[in-house]
Amino acid sequence: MKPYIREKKTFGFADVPEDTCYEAGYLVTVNAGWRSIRPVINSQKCVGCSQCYLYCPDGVISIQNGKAVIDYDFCKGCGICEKTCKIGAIEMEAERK
Amino acid sequence: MKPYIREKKTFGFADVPEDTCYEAGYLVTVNAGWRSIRPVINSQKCVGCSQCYLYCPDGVISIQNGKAVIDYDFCKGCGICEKTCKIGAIEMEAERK
Amino acid sequence: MKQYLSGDEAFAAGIRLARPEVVSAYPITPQTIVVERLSDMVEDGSLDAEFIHVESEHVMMNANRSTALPWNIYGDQRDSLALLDTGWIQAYAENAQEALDLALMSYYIAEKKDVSTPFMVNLDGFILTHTYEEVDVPEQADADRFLPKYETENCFDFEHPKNMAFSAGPDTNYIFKYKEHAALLRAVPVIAEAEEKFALIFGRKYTGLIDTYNTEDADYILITLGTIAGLSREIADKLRAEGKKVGVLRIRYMRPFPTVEIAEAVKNAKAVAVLEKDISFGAAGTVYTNVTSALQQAGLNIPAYNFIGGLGGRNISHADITDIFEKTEHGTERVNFIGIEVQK
Amino acid sequence: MKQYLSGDEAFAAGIRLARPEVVSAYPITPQTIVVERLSDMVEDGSLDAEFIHVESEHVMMNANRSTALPWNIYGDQRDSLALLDTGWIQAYAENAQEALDLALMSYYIAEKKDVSTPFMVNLDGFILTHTYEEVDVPEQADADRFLPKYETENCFDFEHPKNMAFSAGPDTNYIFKYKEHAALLRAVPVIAEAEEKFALIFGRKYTGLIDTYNTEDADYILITLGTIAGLSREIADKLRAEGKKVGVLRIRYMRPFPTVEIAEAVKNAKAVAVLEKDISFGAAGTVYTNVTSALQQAGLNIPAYNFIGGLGGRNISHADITDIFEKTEHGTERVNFIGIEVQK
Amino acid sequence: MKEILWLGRGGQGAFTAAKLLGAAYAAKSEDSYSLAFPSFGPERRGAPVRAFTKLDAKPILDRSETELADYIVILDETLFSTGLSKLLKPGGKIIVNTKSDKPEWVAFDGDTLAKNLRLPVVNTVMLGALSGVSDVVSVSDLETAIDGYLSPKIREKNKQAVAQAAEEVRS
Amino acid sequence: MKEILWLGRGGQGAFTAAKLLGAAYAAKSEDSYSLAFPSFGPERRGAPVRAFTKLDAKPILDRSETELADYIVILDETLFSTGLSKLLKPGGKIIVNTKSDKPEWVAFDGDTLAKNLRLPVVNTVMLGALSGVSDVVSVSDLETAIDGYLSPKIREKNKQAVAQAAEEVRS
Amino acid sequence: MSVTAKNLDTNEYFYGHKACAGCGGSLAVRAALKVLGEHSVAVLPAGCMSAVGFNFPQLCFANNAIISMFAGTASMLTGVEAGLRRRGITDFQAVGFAGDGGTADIGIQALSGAIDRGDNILYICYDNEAYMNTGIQKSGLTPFGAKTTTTPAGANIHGNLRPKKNLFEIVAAHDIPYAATATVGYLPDFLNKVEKAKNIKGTKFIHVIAPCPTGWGIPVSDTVEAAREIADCGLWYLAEYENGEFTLNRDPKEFTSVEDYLKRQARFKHLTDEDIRVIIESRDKKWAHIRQNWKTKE
Amino acid sequence: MSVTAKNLDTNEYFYGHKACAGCGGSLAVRAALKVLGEHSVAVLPAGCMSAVGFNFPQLCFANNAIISMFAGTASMLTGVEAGLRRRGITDFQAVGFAGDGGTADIGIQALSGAIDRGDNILYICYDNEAYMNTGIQKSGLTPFGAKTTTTPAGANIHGNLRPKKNLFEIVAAHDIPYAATATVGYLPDFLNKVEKAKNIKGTKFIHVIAPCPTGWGIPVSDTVEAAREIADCGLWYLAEYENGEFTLNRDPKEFTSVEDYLKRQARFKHLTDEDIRVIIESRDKKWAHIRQNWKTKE
Ligand SMILES: Cc1ncc(C[n+]2csc(CCOP(=O)(O)OP(=O)(O)O)c2C)c(N)n1
Ligand SMILES: Cc1ncc(C[n+]2csc(CCOP(=O)(O)OP(=O)(O)O)c2C)c(N)n1
Ligand code: SF4
Ligand code: SF4
Ligand code: SF4
Ligand code: SF4
Ligand code: SF4
Ligand code: SF4
Ligand SMILES: [Mg+2]
Ligand SMILES: [Mg+2]
Repeated sequence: MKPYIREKKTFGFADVPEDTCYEAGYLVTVNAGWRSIRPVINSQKCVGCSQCYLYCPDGVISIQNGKAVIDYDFCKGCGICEKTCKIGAIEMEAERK
Repeated sequence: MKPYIREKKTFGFADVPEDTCYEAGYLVTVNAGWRSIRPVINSQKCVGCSQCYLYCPDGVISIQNGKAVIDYDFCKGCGICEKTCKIGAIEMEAERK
Repeated sequence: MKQYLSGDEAFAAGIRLARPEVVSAYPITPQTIVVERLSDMVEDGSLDAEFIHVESEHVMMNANRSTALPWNIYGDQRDSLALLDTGWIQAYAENAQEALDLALMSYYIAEKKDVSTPFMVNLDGFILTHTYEEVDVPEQADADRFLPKYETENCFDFEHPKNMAFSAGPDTNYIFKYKEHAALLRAVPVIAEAEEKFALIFGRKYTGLIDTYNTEDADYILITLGTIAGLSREIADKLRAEGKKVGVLRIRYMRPFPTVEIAEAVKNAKAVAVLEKDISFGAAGTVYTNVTSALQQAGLNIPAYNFIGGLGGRNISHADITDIFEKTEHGTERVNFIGIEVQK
Repeated sequence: MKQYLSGDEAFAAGIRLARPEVVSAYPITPQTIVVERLSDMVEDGSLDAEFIHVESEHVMMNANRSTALPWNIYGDQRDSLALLDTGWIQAYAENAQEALDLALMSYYIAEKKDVSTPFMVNLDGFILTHTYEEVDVPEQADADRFLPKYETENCFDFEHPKNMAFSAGPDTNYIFKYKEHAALLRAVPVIAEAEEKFALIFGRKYTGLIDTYNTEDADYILITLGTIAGLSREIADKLRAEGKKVGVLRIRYMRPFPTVEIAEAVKNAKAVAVLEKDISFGAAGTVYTNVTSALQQAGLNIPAYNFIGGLGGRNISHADITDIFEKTEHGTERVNFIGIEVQK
Repeated sequence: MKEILWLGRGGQGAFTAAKLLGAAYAAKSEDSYSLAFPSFGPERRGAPVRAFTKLDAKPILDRSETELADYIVILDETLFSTGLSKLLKPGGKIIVNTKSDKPEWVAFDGDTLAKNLRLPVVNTVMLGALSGVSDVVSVSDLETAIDGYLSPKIREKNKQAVAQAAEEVRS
Repeated sequence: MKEILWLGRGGQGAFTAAKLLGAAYAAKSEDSYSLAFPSFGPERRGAPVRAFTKLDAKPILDRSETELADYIVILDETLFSTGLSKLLKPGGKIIVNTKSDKPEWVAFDGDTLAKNLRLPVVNTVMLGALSGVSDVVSVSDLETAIDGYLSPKIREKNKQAVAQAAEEVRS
Repeated sequence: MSVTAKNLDTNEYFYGHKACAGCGGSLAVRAALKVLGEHSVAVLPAGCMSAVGFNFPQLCFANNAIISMFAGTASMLTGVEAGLRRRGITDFQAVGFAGDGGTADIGIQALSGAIDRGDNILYICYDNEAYMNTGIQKSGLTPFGAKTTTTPAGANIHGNLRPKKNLFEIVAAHDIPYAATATVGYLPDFLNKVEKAKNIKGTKFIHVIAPCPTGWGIPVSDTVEAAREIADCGLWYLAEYENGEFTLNRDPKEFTSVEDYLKRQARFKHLTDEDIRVIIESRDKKWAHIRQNWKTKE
Repeated sequence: MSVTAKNLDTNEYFYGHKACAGCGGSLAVRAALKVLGEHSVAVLPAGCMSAVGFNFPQLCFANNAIISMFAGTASMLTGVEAGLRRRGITDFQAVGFAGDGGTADIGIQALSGAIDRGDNILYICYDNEAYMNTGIQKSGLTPFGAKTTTTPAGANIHGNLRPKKNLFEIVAAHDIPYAATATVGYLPDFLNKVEKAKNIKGTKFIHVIAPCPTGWGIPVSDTVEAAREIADCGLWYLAEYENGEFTLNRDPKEFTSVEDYLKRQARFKHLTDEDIRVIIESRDKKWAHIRQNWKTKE
């Protein structure tokens, strides 16, 4: 489980709760728009050592079938993972429309 | 210098200052009424060692001409001086009208 | 059971009957005694609660029964009236019995799902908090009958985790604020409901946001709050005996404010006076401002005079109140400080 | 000299011109920038003052020029209006120029011997504090000509030692309180005096406790405070062009409150609206309560409607203000939340 | 309304006496009401203090300090001053813990009785004396109040104090 | 009134550009007024941000965010979205820092110019482009503003950026 | 068993937040919650982490979480812990995440009070060495020399003139059951300290360095490196306090260059050689004290 | 030259106050002011000493004096110091007198901030081991076992269950220029520490035990004795912290009886033998630590 994008994104009068208490992990916006560069995993090189996963401030990397996978909806393109990967399995590329 | 009893004791409208700022050490009441027992110095015995003066919480003892003297206006009759005087030059007596 | 208690002690007795689960306490005169009595109760087991010794005042938010009811007790009313805008229900007790009863009722009202608003019971410092009188202390069984078990969804939950006390931007913030306001207004019927149930179980009747005394046919009405209402009624009786048609209106709740109730009660009066232990410097007493606003909203432009008294615990005497009625009849300044005449 | 500044920066520029001697700072959005600019000035030597990094907010009392003027800047007006009762002079700026000018004038007023009351200048959060516009920054020499050297006897003194901030019992406490109130009222002529001198030296004229716009013959008057007054006047102009007799009254000072001034300005109106970024939960907006109280005291029972908007930084639009004038003409609820219609 | 003014030093229990009197009176019947309260000031233990009891057959709405008392009870002789008579209603009495008779007061040697009963303070002794001198409250009502509001360990002694004092003062 | 909407990422200087434009315009004459302000939100560096400049010949009393702009200047191509045209007045233009021409926008390759001038960000470059595309402000007014509000070390480079961009975009 | 990247809870509890790219504070919060898991209640005072994680309706904590008053992190923790315990719930950890300002300045009183009461809570201070949420102002944990917006660097003032507060030792002086220092540069160390703290009853405190690229003036990709370097060059130390004793967890034979560490951060750009000498001296004094008085983990 | 009863300023600066007869706190304030003299500015927060000394028109300080907010003693001192210095006055000492509650609980944040800034002020905590002004409630410096009105002693709660906060060491951990402990039972020691502090520039702190007969349940004549006994039996220690080092000023060969000390105070009447054993054990642990780690004055 982790916070995830919900269906309802705008909150009208009736949707707003009576008190400042609401479902945990309710997300309505992604952070993809923050990136001007994006990390790309080279699955050939990746050995699944988990270091990038450990140090990603946004927690958007997971290890799936022994390889790192990035959730680009929430990756901000900071480049920490690239520096963390000792074997150079991550490269930063320019983000383009 | 020390705080002392003033002439003006009650404060009407005009006497009250505009701000909470006033002459330091302005006294209008004594503490004599607090005593049910009073310390009495035996000048014969007193050697002026200043211990009672040092330890009096109300600072009402002074050494004058080598002997301890008490300001009964402000002595509260706690009896600390009696206990402090090692040579028994102070005795506590019942306060009577 | 009848007991001889001070306002503070009566209030603590009321708290105990509401079975709070967490008591957090920081001493401040003159409410310290409430805290002390509650710690005695925790010690002797008559109150089964956590007692937390805090190192300073905090706004504490606990997900449980203790939430609803911090209390507040002051010498004059400046401190609590300065908090009028903070979204708390504010009640003012006249005597120790009412303090106890409000303690109990405050839980009922504040915890009602529709309301869910913190509640502040105000006791006049010293002359209520430290004065002893006979008080009827309810049985625990009756208190339990009166007070429903507290249910809320606004609490941490490990099955359905919650985020709380979050911030909200311009797009929804004003809706939260509106809902807070609406919840406070919804307290009005809940107060009536609580008082009805209270009367049924304990036999003591309360009268909602205001408490009127001979106001129906009164030409001059003194509006006030807290303990001084008692003496005001006594003087009003005397003046009635002399043929003056006077009445007294005691405000029991400052929030939600009895805007309509006050206007209705004084609509036939020739003039009203507002007596309070408070001044909003550079303007007038806050109760007066609220009362006159209510009159304006009702289209009542009868003269209204403000009397400021009891500041810093100063006594308000028989003569002072007689004088207020007198001045109200014959007209005076808008804002009057009792005891200060010279420099007008 | 003309500079392009935000409200915060303009305010900081005004402070510098007043030559405070001690600056104590704790960051809080959106006023942080004031603190930052002042530390830059201390660093670059353009402000010769002690800069104290405090570890938390405090009420600081220093025996010198910094005493008079802590400041206060908020997103909506709830926070400052909740402090109305605390004995501070409260002014509300409409734009960056006025923020700077008030910073300077506040020292004149607060430090005047007759007044000696702390002064709070309120800037609408973000839309004034963070918005840049052209501002005329006075020369230091002119500022010095405007501002007399601060003299006070209320300070520590080793020749004539003082006891300060003491307590006072019931016998004198109410006199202190009365004098505090009276000092605040005495600010009224001092404000006029400051503005006159200000106009002489700097050429900019201010209008005291209130600022009226086409109110003389207006049937409907919108009363408000802060930045939104600008847009209100713009809409009022449009409506005038359409033949509606409308006006705008901007409250510049909430304390001392313009009780008489407001009543005088609106006495011929058919109805008034009060627009504010504030709600006293369970009652109405605090400005509205104060304004209607003023009307009541003047015997004016014209309809008065309250419009609550801008809470949490929400925008108040052209359409909103047009709608307010519309509703004021045709009647509506007493208390209206802009943007919330459904649940009425 | 009957009003009693108590004078003592902080620590001598003047306020407890005021409270016991109030409680005893209030418990008498449905139509007996009372208030008991101390004077409020910054002074600490050892300072002269005052306490008040008001008794009436109807609810007491005036919570202000007594200006004219029916009885003034003084727990410590040194606290007496002649000015006190100005605080007394016509016919009112001042009851003083003292060994010396004076025309201004009703003397009662509370110290000796307290000492005999091994009581550290004279408050209940003087309460008994008040009961004996006046008709404001009976010894048995006071005993009930003591049972209700003093801790079990010291009840008996204090009941004895009240009873003996009331009797002694009358004789 | 002319309204300009700036889109960038936190750190790219969109608000500085908005401010320089406002300052340049306001300084022109007694009768030129402007407001410049950022959008306010919790997002941090890296997040898409907006800034606003309003220009008019009379004092600007409406301080709310622009709903319809005369120009939208986009500092980073990735921030463009087709929905933006809804924020444009009829005849308004979108100026984008990009190498690719598209019918929806006026393309200007700010990155390359900034790189050539060794500028870390493209804000003043795009400000120059705006000046070139529009008539809202002249290059020389912008240069005065840069002198007034940027630190001496970086003034010249940025003045160059404005001038070159204005010229390039026109050609 | 020690916590590693491999055996860590794969759930994410702090996700979708609006912190700057490369924010060290968000890494600290994310990592700690992966140890504490869904049975934790997070309390965050005013500061970057609450500002970026709690914007209704974007609520970025997957576990129970709440914003406290700025000064009241620890007292809110006390309340949460007591309240849940009263409701019969015991298998949870109330954890606070407060910034350096929220801990060493305005929150220290509440923290001191909670330790004094011995409340069963975990308090984590993520230290980015300034008030970042309000735009980089000096806090009690801002190091000597650093430029902030309230300690400008120029001809007259030379950045922050005061040393960093000894927060860890101040907390330890309360005789707290467990206190530790850490850095997000060495996450396994940090994670295992969180794990250890979780299993100790009573008040626990962890002080973790969490670089802020925005406030420190470093590229967003350098957060982790900077967080390693600060420990490697000896301006930070990894240590624990337990059972009345201090333990140094890592005693580098040689320090990396302090100058290199400082000079790659914009906030230290203005420092003179003399300034740097002073900083190295005070580092050496500190380490001399540590090596003399603290145990060293073998 | 050291200060003695003989060469002490004969003026009185705290006189005519309404403290209880035999009040230890008033003795501490009076004594310290006799050293600091007329060129001191006294700052007192809420607490007994301000309550009994500042009742207009009975103003009991002969020197400049002011009441501060309860939590703000140290910040008021900062303001007073900075303000007077700006006015060109330098030969004065701003001195705070705050109670144990006003120091160890609600005032610790401001104190910590002032030390952090290095302000040139003297802070004296008169410790009567509870909130006395409000009627004897537990503070962070109330010792283990003591009965107060918020830590009642009975079948269910046995007085205060928490140890006394290590205030002196917490303050020292800030690396303050000078800190010391004292007791009004040994005034010459206290007076000389005040004198020493006066001559040091920077933040100075003295923690002085000041028994309260009312709160402790002892005869009003026993204040000084109790203040001696607490040091003699080892439940208090006389020490200094200076230049980063602790010094023990007095290392008794043998302690007097802890039981005797406790049993003559009403607040400890209820303690069982077991309770007393616990107290003695913790005393011994403390002294073992002190003797091992602190210097001893020859
Ligand atoms: C009582 C109070 N004072 C001031 C603020 C303003 N404020 C909000 S966050 C913040 C800075 C927090 O700094 P820190 O604790 O270091 O956390 P960071 O922002 O660096 O993550 C400040 C001063 C506030 N929210 N509440
Ligand atoms: C903010 C605030 N909270 C609470 C109080 C109430 N209060 C006044 S004095 C006091 C106790 C002070 O205790 P301490 O500091 O130990 O001094 P002492 O009375 O023992 O001399 C308290 C709680 C207050 N004045 N202000
Ligand atoms: S750090 Fe490199 S090798 Fe390791 S999991 Fe990540 S991408 Fe793969
Ligand atoms: S670029 Fe940053 S946010 Fe994206 S996956 Fe890498 S570390 Fe995570
Ligand atoms: S202690 Fe005794 S001997 Fe010494 S001065 Fe006092 S009375 Fe005299
Ligand atoms: S009895 Fe007490 S107050 Fe009187 S002189 Fe002796 S020590 Fe001082
Ligand atoms: S400013 Fe610093 S601490 Fe705050 S979110 Fe950005 S990187 Fe994190
Ligand atoms: S209660 Fe204690 S501290 Fe307060 S004045 Fe009395 S003896 Fe002193
Ligand atoms: Mg920080
Ligand atoms: Mg104390």
